[in-house]
Amino acid sequence: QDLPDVPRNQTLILGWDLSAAVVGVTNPWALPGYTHQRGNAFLWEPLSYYGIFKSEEIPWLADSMEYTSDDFTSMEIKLNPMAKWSDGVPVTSKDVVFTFEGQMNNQTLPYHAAFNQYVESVEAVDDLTVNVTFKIPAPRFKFEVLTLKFDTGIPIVPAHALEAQEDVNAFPGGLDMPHSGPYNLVAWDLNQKIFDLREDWWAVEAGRIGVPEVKRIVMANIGGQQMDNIAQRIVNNEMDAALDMRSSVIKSIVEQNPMVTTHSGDQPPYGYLDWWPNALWMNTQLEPYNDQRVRRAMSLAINRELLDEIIYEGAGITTIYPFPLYPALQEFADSPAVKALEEELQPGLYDPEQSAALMEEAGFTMNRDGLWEKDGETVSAIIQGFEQIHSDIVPFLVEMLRNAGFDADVNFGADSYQNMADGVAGLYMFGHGASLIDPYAALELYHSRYSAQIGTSAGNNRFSRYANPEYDALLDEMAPLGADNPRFQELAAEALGIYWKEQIDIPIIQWLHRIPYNQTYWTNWPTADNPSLGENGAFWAHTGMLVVTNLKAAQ
Amino acid sequence: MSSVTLSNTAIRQPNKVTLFFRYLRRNPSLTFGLLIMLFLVIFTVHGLLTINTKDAYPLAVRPKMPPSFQYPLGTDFFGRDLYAAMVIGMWQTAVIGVFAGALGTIIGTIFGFISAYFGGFIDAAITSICQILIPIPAFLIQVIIAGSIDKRSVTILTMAWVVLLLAWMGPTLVIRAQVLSMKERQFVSVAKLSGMTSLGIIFKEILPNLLPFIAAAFIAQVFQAVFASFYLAIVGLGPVREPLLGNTIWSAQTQGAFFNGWWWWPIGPAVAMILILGSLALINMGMDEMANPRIRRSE
Amino acid sequence: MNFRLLSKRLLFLLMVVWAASTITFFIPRISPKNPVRERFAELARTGGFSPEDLEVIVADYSQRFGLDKPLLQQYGDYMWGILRFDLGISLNKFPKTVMQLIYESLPWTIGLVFITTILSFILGNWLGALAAWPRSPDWLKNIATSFVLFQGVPPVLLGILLIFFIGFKLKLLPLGGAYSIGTVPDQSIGFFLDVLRHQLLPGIALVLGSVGGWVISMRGMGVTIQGEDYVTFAEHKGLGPRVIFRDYYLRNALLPQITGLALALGNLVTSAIVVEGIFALPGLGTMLNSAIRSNDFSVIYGIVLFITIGIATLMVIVEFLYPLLDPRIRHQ
Amino acid sequence: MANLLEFKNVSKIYKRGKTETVALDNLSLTLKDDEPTILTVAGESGSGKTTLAMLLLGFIEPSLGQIYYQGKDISLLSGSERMSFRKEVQAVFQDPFAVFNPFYTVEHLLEVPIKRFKLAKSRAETRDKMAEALTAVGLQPDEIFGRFPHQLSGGQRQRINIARALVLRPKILVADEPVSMVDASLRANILETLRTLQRNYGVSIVYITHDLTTAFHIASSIMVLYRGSVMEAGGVEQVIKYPQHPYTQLLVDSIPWPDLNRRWGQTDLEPSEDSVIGQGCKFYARCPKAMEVCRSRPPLFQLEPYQTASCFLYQEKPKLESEQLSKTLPV
Amino acid sequence: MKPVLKVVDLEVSYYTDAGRAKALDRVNLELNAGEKIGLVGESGSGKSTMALAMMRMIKPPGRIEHGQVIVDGNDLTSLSDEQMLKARLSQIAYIPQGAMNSLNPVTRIGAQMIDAIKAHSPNMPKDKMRARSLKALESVELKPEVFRMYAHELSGGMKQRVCIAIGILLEPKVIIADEPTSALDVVTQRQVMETINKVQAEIGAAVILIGHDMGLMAQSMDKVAVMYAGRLVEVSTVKEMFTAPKHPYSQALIRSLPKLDVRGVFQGIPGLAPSLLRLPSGCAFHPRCQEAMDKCKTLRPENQVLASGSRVTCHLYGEGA
Ligand SMILES: Nc1ncnc2c1ncn2[C@@H]1O[C@H](COP(=O)(O)OP(=O)(O)OP(=O)(O)O)[C@@H](O)[C@H]1O
Ligand SMILES: Nc1ncnc2c1ncn2[C@@H]1O[C@H](COP(=O)(O)OP(=O)(O)OP(=O)(O)O)[C@@H](O)[C@H]1O
Ligand SMILES: [Mg+2]
Ligand SMILES: [Mg+2]
Repeated sequence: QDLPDVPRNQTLILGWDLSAAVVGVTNPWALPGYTHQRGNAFLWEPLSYYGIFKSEEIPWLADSMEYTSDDFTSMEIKLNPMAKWSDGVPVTSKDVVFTFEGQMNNQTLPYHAAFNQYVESVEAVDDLTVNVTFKIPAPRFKFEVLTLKFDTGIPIVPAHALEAQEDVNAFPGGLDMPHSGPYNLVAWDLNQKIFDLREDWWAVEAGRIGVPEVKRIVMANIGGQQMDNIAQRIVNNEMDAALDMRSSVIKSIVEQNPMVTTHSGDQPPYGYLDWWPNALWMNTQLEPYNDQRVRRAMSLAINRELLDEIIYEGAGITTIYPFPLYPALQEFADSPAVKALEEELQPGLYDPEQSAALMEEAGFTMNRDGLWEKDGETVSAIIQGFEQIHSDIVPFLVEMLRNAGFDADVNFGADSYQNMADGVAGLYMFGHGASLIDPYAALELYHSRYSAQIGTSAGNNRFSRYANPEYDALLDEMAPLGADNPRFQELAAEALGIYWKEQIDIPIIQWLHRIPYNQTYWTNWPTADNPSLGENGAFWAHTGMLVVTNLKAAQ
Repeated sequence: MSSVTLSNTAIRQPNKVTLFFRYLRRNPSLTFGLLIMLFLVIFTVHGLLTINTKDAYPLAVRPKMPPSFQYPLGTDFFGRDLYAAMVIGMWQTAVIGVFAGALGTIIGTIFGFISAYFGGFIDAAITSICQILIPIPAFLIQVIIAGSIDKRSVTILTMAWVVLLLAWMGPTLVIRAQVLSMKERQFVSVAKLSGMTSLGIIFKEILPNLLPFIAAAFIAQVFQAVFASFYLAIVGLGPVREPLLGNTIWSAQTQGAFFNGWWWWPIGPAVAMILILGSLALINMGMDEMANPRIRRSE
Repeated sequence: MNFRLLSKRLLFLLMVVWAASTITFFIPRISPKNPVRERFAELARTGGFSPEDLEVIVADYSQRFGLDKPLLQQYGDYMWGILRFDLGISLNKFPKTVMQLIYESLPWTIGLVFITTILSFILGNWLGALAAWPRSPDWLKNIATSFVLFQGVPPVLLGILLIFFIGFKLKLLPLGGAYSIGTVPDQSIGFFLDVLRHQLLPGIALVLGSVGGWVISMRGMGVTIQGEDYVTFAEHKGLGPRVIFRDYYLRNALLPQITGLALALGNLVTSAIVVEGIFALPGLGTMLNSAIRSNDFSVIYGIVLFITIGIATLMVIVEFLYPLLDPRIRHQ
Repeated sequence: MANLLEFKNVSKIYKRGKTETVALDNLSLTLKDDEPTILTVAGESGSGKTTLAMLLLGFIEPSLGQIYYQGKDISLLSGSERMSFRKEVQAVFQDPFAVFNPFYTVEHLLEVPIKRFKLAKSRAETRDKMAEALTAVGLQPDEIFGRFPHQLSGGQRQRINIARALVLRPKILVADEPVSMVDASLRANILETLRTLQRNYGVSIVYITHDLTTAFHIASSIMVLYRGSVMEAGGVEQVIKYPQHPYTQLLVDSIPWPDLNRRWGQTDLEPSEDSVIGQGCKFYARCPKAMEVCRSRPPLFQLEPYQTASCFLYQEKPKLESEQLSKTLPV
Repeated sequence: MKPVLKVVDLEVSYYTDAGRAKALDRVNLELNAGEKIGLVGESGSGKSTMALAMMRMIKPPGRIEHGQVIVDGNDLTSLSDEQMLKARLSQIAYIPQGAMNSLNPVTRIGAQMIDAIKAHSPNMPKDKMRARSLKALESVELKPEVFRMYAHELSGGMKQRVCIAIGILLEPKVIIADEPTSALDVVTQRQVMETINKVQAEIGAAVILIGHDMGLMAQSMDKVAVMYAGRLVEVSTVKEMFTAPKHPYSQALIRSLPKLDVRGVFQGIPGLAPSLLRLPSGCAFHPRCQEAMDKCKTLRPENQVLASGSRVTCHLYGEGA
């Protein structure tokens, strides 16, 4: 392989797990092998991005994307005339239609369900205009599906490259697949992926962004390595950024190398808010979790203050909400209606005595091991979780529950996700990957539409299997409304009240991404003080391309 | 024939205890191994009698404290007293090791005997099964099995079972080889002439002589079991909440203990692990010497 | 010449393959889990899939992976595939086949495991031989014995400690990776040395962790050989200790050790699986590890099978090579 | 006059892969109940002596032919018959150390048969029996009890072994090279004990050895084997003093007599080659007197009433059916 | 004639758990060139120990406590370890007891012979070493092909002869053969003994043949030395030994031998060999001696030369008797 030499000060080195990567798979539709997370996000672009910290849409391939009716049942998309694929072919409405129809017709694609639910038809009006007609009001479709942010949304794929494929799911793509993003993938093995800047990237000409200073991206494999190894390698300037760190570790990194900074500079919590607040979920159809008193008793057993203190250096990270407190949502949380509910229901209360009282009321007795027991059965409270991300917090939750008499334990096994999806009795530590700009998506998780029967699989984030007609009614009324509608806000507060009162799940922590940014070679990382376009700092997220192309060389 | 008094009746062999100690002096690896083992046993037993079991689990004490008089081995990020955690961990490690080791050895011994003593088809079957299974890396199969069982039922004992599953072939082959050679020894023929039955010969004539081999196999099995349980813990297939040594080391790793300067957290259990496995290896080497008379240092 | 033996060994090989593949085939099927479902459920975590679709997708992929056929037919297909070196398709890394994945990661593991096996064989046997050799000084024997202690240290643990002391504290060797970040692999010496430098710590961890086994068995072997009459007779011949050590003692003691080589390799592979991870070496071990963690069952079974067959084949090869080294066996 | 033990055309063939070893070739032999005798089976290494012993003890089964004990095929004995066969056919083995189980003290060797064959009713009686037997072979019981085999000398061990046979009062005792591991001065003692056994207790002894000097002294008859076949048989004095078969001559000639007047013979010592002709005389390749006719298998020829040889040098002598072999063995 | 071998006051002990065992107790022996002496005695009397001591091959827990071994005027006990290596095989050669296992199973016979030559004359050209080895093989009547063979391809007798060939490679002054034939059957035994006699005649070395088969001694030795409990109790010519043994133990030994003319008479030696750990006081043989006198129980007899030329260690002879 002949690659030109690129000096270190024009090279960006990112540490990421490539060992699980599928070498050569770049086609976003090659599923399940494809993921945008391992650098493929540098290849693919959406109609628009969303800058969460500025609450701003960032138009990209599309110059505009507007609902053309008040009830959110139609939409017009206008493409940027300069947008081009890497092989020179222009990006046209044909590609958009191909992408949308692909999702509608191909049920193995991840957004098939959403398209199926909302989209009636897609139509290319001319080369740069696409009209979308929805079956039902789809006020959030544009944001949820067509806009890339964090890990959700869809990129536009090149019709001319995929049309020819017999099975678009089995076509790997390879290094040469035409793409619209700024970098070419020039080398890929299990150790590293090398991306070189494409001089003819349309977005510069189109004025979307300045000429990127990062000429080469090397994504280096750190898969399997212990976090403190990686931390040390960052401290040693081997890498410019890497995966998000545990809170205890990031503090040491910043202390050991002053050139390393974080979203919050050198102050806790050293990270930015992710969209994935974690809760202890439970299958509300199963004994004893079908009893609100038990759920509430568990919540009362969790000492959030202690968690903040021990794990997060006193940074207030624990939460009582099922959604992340991004600007718009923070506003909602601070609204008088919500505040009043919080005052009344005390969702974050830690009170072991009240917890015990509730358990006794629910018919449990304390056995000799100090565990609640009913009919000879203790409360099966094995927390399903994921070692890599939960190994710091879950052991504490287990112990807090145990101290309150719940027979808790932990399962970090490879089967933990399925146990959640299958609704196996127990607790599931999992995020609410839903709301970003309004609370609807998070609250909708508890709609009885998703209250799958026991024995069938509950999908992503619908582990509660909760059913409550009153609640459904609120949600149904909210669905066609835009978030800025006052009625929407009113209904949302009411639904949140039910969520708290019923203790559908137990919200625990806001999710933070603590990414070390090494400024030895590169500056202008997106931080709280320098929000850039408002994108989050994760280079592996869909918006990673924006992070990279905005960096400035330090030397 | 006249019988003159034997002059060598007068020679007194030193008593058994003296001989044992002298033997230990000649076999430093066994001695060293036994001493470490003895120390570990005392540590664990003493610990079990004095600690509060709860201290071995999170939120029991002030977290992240370096070793001090109050917490001789320090405390970890989760607020476990590492001394208590070590004691419980050693105990659990011992349970897994001894359980899997003992069962593996017993099964191996039984199969080895059956195979060697009855020969023919049974022998061919057992040996081929062993030979066929041996190239299969036990750990990988353990991973598959451990990954396939319902995690809610994983306890220390399930772990031992998983370890055991592919642990019996080694002893089987060793014992079989020994019985085969033993079987050709003349005292077995003599026992037959003395009217002993097959079972009698197995249990009364051959088995006692195999004790050193069985003991050596047992030690080797315990070694394998402890090792396997450590690896399973590392790939996250063990009972995670329990303070098994492997779990403690691994959780220290995942919390970046070294990087954060909490060196005492992984070091304690790591040293314990090294001591346990190291002493077993040394004892194994020493036993090797007993099992193999050629190596046995002359008396 | 040895046609009978050859066919017997081949049969053995087939039996091993059969046993290993049967185990890997049936264990997951006895368990109540559905690997495909589990995999997609996992995938759904990153967003998008709806529960209604999940079952459809699962059905679709079950068909792709042939999981909807009767068990016996699946078993037959699986066996037939194995005979054609086809280990199936990765669930996680679809559309890649398991064989492709193995080929990608194999070089790293082979490099690491083969070299460390050979090194630890040489070092361990050398030390074991010296430990048993009555003339070697006590300090040498003690060193040899202390290596036995190392055998008690799981290589991962050694790896962790080595990284900490040599990588973190002394900064002597790289902390991980297969080669320096950003270099483009080529055939140059420089690249080779770079790779070697990166393999050093994991290599040391593996070697240290496996040397002890050889020391123990070689020492036993050595003491046995040393008591043999031909060694004594060699002394009577007036040969110097060096010659006796090399030609009479070591050679004879070493021979039986060679038969253990293939199995030792197997054990090392086990260790390597865990060690590779902490050094971020993208070998089979890392591949297996990520497969374990992502429920990629077909890759797990593929790798297990591949390693097993590899070891069994090596055993047979060693068995065939052995007579070249030991004239006694050649004769039979 | 019942036949105590009878070999009827017994052959033992070991198969290992493709190679077959004929360890014993069509041997017929009878030992009588009422005529205790000492029969020497002699021959060089690999001639089938141990095989004969093993067959006799019922440890291995003949490939061809039958072995009868008191008229019953020993492979078909019923439970109680088997028990008495076990008791009545006993052995003393070559290596006096290997017969002891190193795990036990030496009296284990005596205790087990007493218990198994219910020879004593109480512990005390068991002990008495053991003491009696030990005394009979010239050992002091209290010196022996409680010791481990390695704490005794070879001679003591060998005599305990014989004491074991004494306890059981067998009818037949197979002694497979009982003195080859024992040094010269002990040899005499042990052989004397054996002979006492035969004389005083009426035990028939099959004495297996390659040492013709001791055979000459202890036995009444001798059978010389070579590669599983009988070369020469007859009265011991006759055969050793006047060997007729070239093989026996070679053997006898090679005996290093501790006698200055009798020097080693001058018979040529051809190196033994493995080129045996399948059907011919087994000694053909090494025989200095080999003839054309030796390419076929020689039968036994009766030379004297108590001497027979399987050699064509004597083809003018009357043939002897192999079943008749025992007739030429004096008691 | 000047003796080619002189053993003076050689004493060896083994230090065991049960105490110190004096395996060789002040042994003296002289041997002339070309002389063949048989060393007999009960098992454990110290025969092999004596041979090993002469080779300086006693290993722990054994130790040469005392004494000299003089070969051709050189005192072996005063040599450095290096020099002793050279002396082995070239001055004094040892043919081991178990020839069955004395050859390296994995190297060719030839290589093992060349090894031995190389150790002593490292600069000798290859072909000369080879020629010498072949000559040695020839003198033990082995075919030259044996040079390229492995031990397992040879029969017991052939192996024993290879060992002899190695023993004579460098034409030593003294050859010690430790029970070279006890594992062989009579025919092979005779072949091997004839070979030893032949090569001994060729190179004119003195031979010490260890064994307990008196027959063998009678058939091929010039002298016999009888060992009892670590002491040489009698050294006589073969003729003297078989016709008029002096020491009561020798007498008993000779009496116990089977004779061709009188069948069926056994005469063993009563009692048992004493343990070296706890030797009887005085003469070690006294508990078994039929002629024991009072002083035998207390006084250790000294070695003396009789008029017949025999050396005896017994109170029956000498001034007091
Ligand atoms: N179990 C066996 N399998 C195969 N061949 C055997 C077996 N036992 C003995 N033989 C062969 O049978 C032949 C006779 O053996 P046997 O042991 O009876 O001889 P022997 O006369 O007792 O010899 P030795 O004097 O060496 O004890 C030999 O060629 C031997 O190799
Ligand atoms: N390595 C040793 N350790 C302790 N004692 C030993 C050792 N080697 C020999 N002995 C003792 O020294 C004495 C003499 O042994 P040696 O081997 O010289 O006897 P031997 O006359 O050659 O006997 P054999 O005829 O059995 O070969 C014996 O009592 C023996 O037990
Ligand atoms: Mg035999
Ligand atoms: Mg000896």
